[in-house]
Amino acid sequence: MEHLINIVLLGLLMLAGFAIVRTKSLLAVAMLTSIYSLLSASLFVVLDAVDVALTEAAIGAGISTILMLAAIALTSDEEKAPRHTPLLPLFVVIATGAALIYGTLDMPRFGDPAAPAHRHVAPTYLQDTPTAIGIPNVVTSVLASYRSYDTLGEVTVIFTAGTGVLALLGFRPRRRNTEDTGRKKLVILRVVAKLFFPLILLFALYVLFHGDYGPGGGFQAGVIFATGFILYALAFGLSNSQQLIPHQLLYVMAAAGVLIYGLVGIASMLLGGKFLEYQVLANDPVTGQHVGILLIETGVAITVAAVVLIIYYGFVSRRPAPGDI
Amino acid sequence: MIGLAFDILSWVSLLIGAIFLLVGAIGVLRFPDFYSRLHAVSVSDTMGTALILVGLMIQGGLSMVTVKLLLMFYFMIFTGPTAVHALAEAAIEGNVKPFARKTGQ
Amino acid sequence: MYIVVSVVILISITMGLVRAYRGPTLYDRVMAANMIGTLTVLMVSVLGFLTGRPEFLDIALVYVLISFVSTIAVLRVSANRYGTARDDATGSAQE
Amino acid sequence: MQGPLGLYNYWIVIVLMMTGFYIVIARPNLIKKIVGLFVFQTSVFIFFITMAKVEDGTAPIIQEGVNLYSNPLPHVLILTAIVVSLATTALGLALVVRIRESYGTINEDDIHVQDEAS
Amino acid sequence: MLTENLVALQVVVPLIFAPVCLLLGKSRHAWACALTVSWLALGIATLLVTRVATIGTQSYAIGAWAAPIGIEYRVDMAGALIIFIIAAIGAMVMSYARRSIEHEIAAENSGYFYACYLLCLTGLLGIAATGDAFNMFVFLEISSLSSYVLISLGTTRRALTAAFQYLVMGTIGATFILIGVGMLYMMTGTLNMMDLAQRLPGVDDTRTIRVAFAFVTIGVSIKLALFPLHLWLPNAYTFAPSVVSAFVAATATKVGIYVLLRFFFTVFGIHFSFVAMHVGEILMVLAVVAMLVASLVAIFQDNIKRMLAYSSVAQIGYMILGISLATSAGVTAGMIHLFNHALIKCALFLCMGNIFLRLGSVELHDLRGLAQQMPWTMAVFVIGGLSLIGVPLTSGFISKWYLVSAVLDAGLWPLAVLILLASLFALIYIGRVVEAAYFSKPDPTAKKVREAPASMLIPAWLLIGANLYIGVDASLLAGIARQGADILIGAGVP
Repeated sequence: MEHLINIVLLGLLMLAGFAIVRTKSLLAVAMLTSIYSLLSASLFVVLDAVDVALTEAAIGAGISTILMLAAIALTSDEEKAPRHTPLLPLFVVIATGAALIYGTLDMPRFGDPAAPAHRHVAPTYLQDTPTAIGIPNVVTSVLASYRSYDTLGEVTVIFTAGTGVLALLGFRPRRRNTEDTGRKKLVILRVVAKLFFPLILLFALYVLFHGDYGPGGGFQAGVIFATGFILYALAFGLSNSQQLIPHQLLYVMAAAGVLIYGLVGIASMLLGGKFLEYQVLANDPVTGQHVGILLIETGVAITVAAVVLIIYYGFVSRRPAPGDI
Repeated sequence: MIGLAFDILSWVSLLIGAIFLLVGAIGVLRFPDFYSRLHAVSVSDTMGTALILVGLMIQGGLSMVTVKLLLMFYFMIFTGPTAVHALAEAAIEGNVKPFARKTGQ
Repeated sequence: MYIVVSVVILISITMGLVRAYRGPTLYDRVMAANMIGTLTVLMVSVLGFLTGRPEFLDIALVYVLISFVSTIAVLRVSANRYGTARDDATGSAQE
Repeated sequence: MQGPLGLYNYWIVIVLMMTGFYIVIARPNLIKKIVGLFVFQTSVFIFFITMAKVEDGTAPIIQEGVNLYSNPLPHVLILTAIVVSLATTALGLALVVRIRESYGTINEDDIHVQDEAS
Repeated sequence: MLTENLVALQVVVPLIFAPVCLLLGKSRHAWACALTVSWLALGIATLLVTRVATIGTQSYAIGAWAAPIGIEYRVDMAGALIIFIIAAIGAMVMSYARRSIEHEIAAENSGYFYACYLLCLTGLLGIAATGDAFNMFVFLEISSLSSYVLISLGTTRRALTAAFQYLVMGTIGATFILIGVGMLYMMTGTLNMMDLAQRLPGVDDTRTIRVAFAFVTIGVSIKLALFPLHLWLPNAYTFAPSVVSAFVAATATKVGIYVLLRFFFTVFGIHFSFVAMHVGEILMVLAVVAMLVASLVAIFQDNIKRMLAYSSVAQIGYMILGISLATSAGVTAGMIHLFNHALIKCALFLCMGNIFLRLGSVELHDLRGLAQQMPWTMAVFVIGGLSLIGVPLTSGFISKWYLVSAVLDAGLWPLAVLILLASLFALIYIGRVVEAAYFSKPDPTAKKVREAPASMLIPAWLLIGANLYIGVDASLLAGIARQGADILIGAGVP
């Protein structure tokens, strides 16, 4: 039965992809991209990847789309037709696709439990996580402990993006009252936003600390946290939302998350372990794992939240005219 | 016995909810102009959503799942109409004209 | 029962997707996207019950939030961009 | 599913990947290119998640009474890759905004004409 | 504590100081921070090389999770050599950077610049140190994303389009690598390179592995700008800030070549790569075409940075040619040239930075008669240029010598002729610059310029000094390269 849902979702994805190719209005393309991302997130749920689904929805359908919209607001909406007939690209794409399909022929079948990928390293994670790490969510345990170094790299990547956007777009804090605050028609949105804002932040904390037991973790929490502020900015204007977090604090937060992560690693070195060996952080190895995972997840959340906000503010404050997205 | 009654109740609720969703979607696809389509959306946004969530809540029983569903219900009952309202307003501002029957249309 | 509901939701999503592709105005597309968001939320919740692990409703909660915020965002962009009438029916879906 | 039909998932995913790839290399609009990259990468994520699925398995969150889980490792890899894709999208769009400010266009062909002229 | 964690510290130190650099904000402080960290990294790299030379390959399990379960850092002689050259170039470039950055980059952006530089350094070092295929992808992205930013900070608007083009192509390349790694994982269930090498022979006659090989190769080839996929490189090097051109030209493509070596020899094994997949023949053709065509194109460039960029494409051809022979001598020659070319190109691009600082242009016709005004800078250019051509007593001669003898060993004498032909092209394009700077009458309306400041001359001269030293006595470098090549080739023998 799940096969049916699976096939239908894939078909819908193809439809959305086709629509993205054909549509000329970039705002519409951004909407379709958001749909594409949301559909793939649903597919991830069907395929048991709940953590990934959460992240894809928050990052792909949420933040990426909002950034695309912000970029479109700063540029233009219409796409011109290409000057040349795209024969060469078509050829390249068909050749690449044919190569990939050729490569699938010897792959293990979809869902095959005997596939080598499910036989070699993964069973260790599933078996050892309850005893060695002591948390039920295996994705979190692999992400934050077994392969925590990748996650450090990932935080560094997002930090790089933040630095890059700062370097490219700058960061111009808005002074108050430079924009029209008296939009009567926003009143419903404002009431709802005011109602939701604290709930969203609370929910972000839940996702952060519940990540050991269910889908969630530092990234998702950071993004949800930032989304709360973005909603606030949409309803009340940029300057009002920037009153909530001074931009100097955002810099400090973006750097602090990476530093927390790195320093946990250094600390475990100083305590006689290897880099990021959490066992040495407490007397009991499992407690050490808990402490380490909690610390680094918090670090991740802080950096991600700060960087997403820096990027968003960077785009939106680029706009000279009053009014923000 | 009670369990069966609850099951039937939830199934009925889910089924009616699904019908509302389908009707709304057909409306979105088939209605002739933007504002009437918006009307169709609100059918699935309110009744469809509510009934499906209620059906699931009955299935969930008294547990954390139901609390989450309630929270979702709360969220959706606010966001749906707000979004639709904002949409309608933006459309009016963007000068989308209501449908008027013209010859040949 | 869950399967029936999910199938109905998938059919509805397909209709919404067709509307999002056909337009004709931007607002139609936003409306369709918003509807797809709502439907996805419901489908994820139903799927949780279908697969017997309903504790993953957190995902659905995030979807509600995200789809709301992105709808508002696109409306604010369009409100800032087009003060006046703009129907992109021409040349949007057809090349 | 056995036989070559058991690969249908991968084939559709490859079509999706190539859709994104085509947008990147065939479209002159810079934002469209970024969208293409996004679609391309998202489809690769679907490829990884497909490979992680185990028939009749469930999400890899340990629970009493369940003993068949899907493979958690690709999930972890894709969590990382999603964040990388966000970083790429953000940087790419920032570049597009700057290009628009200094060239007045986001069409690759027009930019090329301006560069040739200077 | 220090010695056993050396490998991790090599990468983690610049990583941790990147956010610190961002927080310092002010140009001076950020520069001081980046400079200290670069020299620290060079110090660690020196210790690491000696350690690898005395004790042997260093393996480090991060988080104390043993290899296929956790991520492993694994540095053998080849990796240590790459780490050393990256760190050395980093230290030189940072010593040089302050004046040049003050001149070319707005003050409010310089904090971001130094942070991005450290991130780029982190990424490159991480790629060279890691023994895990996916971890390599992550660090590849760190270095790529930061280099897009660094390039986009160039002085003209074309830097933006160059960075965008690089971003699009680089991301396609990275995604190809990701697809390839995914297929490898699918067929073997592991991501660790040594473990992959052990488990691949069992499945290496499947179509999936062949396609995975092709995708990884194409993806890496985009990153290292192998001939038909080099389109991003000339613009990126031309319009980037001088310091960035020097740093990226000397390191990024080199790391790409190292990744290619790792995959060909360590992961897939020499037998699969070169016998089953015939990658040697394909690469050889591409390398020769790159050498000849890119050198020829370089002759017709009037912007000297662009000329050097095309020359880089050609020089990458030399390195790939050595690797494509798949012999110990060939890989040794490739690695020696990789090292030497990093020294040469860094010095030449630093030289361009000096000229740009004083003259505000690197167009050939603006350089007429410059040798009298900036003798020390032009002397760097001449020696670097001679080295690029391959004149005896320079390091370029050493690499050409090893390369030609490797080619002759393999019995491919026509290739040796082509190498000499490409060197002739190099003679022409370097000659054009020398002719303009030394033997042309300066434009009477041109402004008089001073010699570049000492802080910018000394690093360039240090690089030239190293270059000349290798030209005289290459035994140390050749020994290390030979050892690295033997490990690579030996690892692939089933």
